[in-house]
Amino acid sequence: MADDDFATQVRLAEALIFASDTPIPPRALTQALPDGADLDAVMAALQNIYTDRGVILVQAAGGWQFQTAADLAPQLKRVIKIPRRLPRVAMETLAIIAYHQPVTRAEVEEIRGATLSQTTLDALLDTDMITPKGRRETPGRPTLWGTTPDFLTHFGLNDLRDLPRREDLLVEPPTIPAAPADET
Amino acid sequence: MADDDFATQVRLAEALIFASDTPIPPRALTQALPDGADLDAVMAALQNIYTDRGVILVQAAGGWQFQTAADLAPQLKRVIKIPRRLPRVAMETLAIIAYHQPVTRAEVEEIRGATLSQTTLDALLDTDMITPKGRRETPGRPTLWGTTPDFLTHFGLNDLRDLPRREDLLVEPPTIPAAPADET
Amino acid sequence: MAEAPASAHPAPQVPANDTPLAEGLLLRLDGFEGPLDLLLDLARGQKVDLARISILDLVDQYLAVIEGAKRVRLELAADWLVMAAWLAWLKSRLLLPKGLEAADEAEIAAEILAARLRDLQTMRAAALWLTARPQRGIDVFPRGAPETFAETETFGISADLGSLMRAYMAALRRGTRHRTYRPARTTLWTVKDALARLAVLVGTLPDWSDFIHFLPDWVVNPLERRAAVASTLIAGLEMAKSGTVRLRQDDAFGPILLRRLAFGPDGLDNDPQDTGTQDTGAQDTGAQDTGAQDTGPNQDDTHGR
Repeated sequence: MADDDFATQVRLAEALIFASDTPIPPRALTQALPDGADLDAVMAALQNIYTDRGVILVQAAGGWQFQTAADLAPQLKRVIKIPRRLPRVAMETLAIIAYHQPVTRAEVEEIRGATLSQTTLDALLDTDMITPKGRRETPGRPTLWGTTPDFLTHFGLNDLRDLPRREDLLVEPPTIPAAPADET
Repeated sequence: MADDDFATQVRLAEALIFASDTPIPPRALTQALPDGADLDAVMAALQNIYTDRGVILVQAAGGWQFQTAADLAPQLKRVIKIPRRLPRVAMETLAIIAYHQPVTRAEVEEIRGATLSQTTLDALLDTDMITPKGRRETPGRPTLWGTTPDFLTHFGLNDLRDLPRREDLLVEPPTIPAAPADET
Repeated sequence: MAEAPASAHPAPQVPANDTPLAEGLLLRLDGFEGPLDLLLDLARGQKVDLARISILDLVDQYLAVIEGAKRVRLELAADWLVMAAWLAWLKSRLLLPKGLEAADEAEIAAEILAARLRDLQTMRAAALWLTARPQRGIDVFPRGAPETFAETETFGISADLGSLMRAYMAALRRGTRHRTYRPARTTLWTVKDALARLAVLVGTLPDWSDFIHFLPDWVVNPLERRAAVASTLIAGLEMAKSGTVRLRQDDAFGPILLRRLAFGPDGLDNDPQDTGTQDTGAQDTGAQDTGAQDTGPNQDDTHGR
């Protein structure tokens, strides 16, 4: 009986997460499971089932979601139409916003030593990965920018703390690896 | 080796069906799998994996797709509440009203460069995020529109002054019909 | 795998000798996003460890590139030349014997520059780290046909500030497309504007004040700010010529100070309290409430930039 209950709980969690295309927060899972269910145990069991599969269970932006396994990317890209990657400038701007948030546009420009083009700003806003986060209380009250949960989801991060520490970023050898080849 | 290959084929089929937004016809699967793969065997293996799971593999509309197990649906239904998405036109209109209030319908139309339907206006009124704010004392005495406190609450703003500055959104702000208050 | 003989260091891509590097660079300045970008590139070619770059060598390399570029193309953007001027100043100071105040100042400025380069490099690395991760919708995919357990309980509206902003920009862009072209209203601060503002403000200041304080406070974007600095400086010079104000700069690239001439050209004692200016409705802001005097000259290093 008890085993049956547990199996049903795992199936419920599986169905709920599988149905969604965005991460499901633990709160929603707790609500869906019967009172007194052990969410950690359920998720551990579920994760165990999805080891080595074509679809895997990951944590992103503080929630759970299924996504295709990364090693299948090359084969999937042949079939699935994918959007273009963000250009380098946009990626740099995004990195600066992620590390310095909340940050004003002027500060981003100062760090990059170059002005931010409308194209880049539009491209970033279009991805839903950045959003206004209030104003700085200084003269002119400039808008502050920060990243969204979509930013975390997009890069498979559970939390902003999953970003590498700044001091760890520069220890790599100075020869910059080429950006992953983009097959399209 | 052969087992490995077969396992990979099953994983690939699983990932493809999962990621696709429509049922995948057998023809497409054959194309995606390596030459000589035994599609029937692959699909049988995959279907086997998804026996008794929270999600099942079904054939529908001439293709394969995953579906939540029917017995779980009732329990999931309780849980999910879907916030309504405002249509694009309504969002644009709301944004213009927020930035240009108090503003007439004709002015909104001029800024958007498109007519504003009564349906859209009604939909916005339904959200309680906009409200009439008197009339402009010009011929025809058009109604002026503005946002409500509900608008602020919804977007997590304390004050209209907390909206991002226009100059932070646009590198070169286009010339906008002047704010109604100063002219006419 | 052939054993690489001796050399433990990975061979740098860029030759250590700066001359060929400079020549290679000068024709493709457009490939850089600005002076800082070029400096970082030069610095990376110089040393493995960004913490130990030689600012002096860097300055020489940058100046060589700019010098070379000027020979080829005359239209070199102001940014590049401003940076060149600042670096030349920095170099002259760095060459002074240690211990002199000016030399110490330059050391600090050099450290700040090195730190900025490190920051930029760090953010580049962060961008690469992000780029290398499997990205959703590009490398890994979520459920393509999400199931909603339909019973759409209309529970509020789903909309956030980000989508509101996107909607606003989309609306503006569409609106602009439909409208006939009108040249953008120029928002640059003209010399005339600056003269008018200076004339009003100068009367309110009792003592030497950094002319930066006379800039209109609404300018935020860099272009507008540069225009405002230039026109305010010209206005200041104009007024100095006509004897309304005095200008002072204690050292090169130091703050430019400005005060009203206590005795006007007509020899009258123009006490700051009562004159204001001739042609404007001189608000009689007493000198005590302007608050500008306590922010007067300062050692803020941004003045040099």
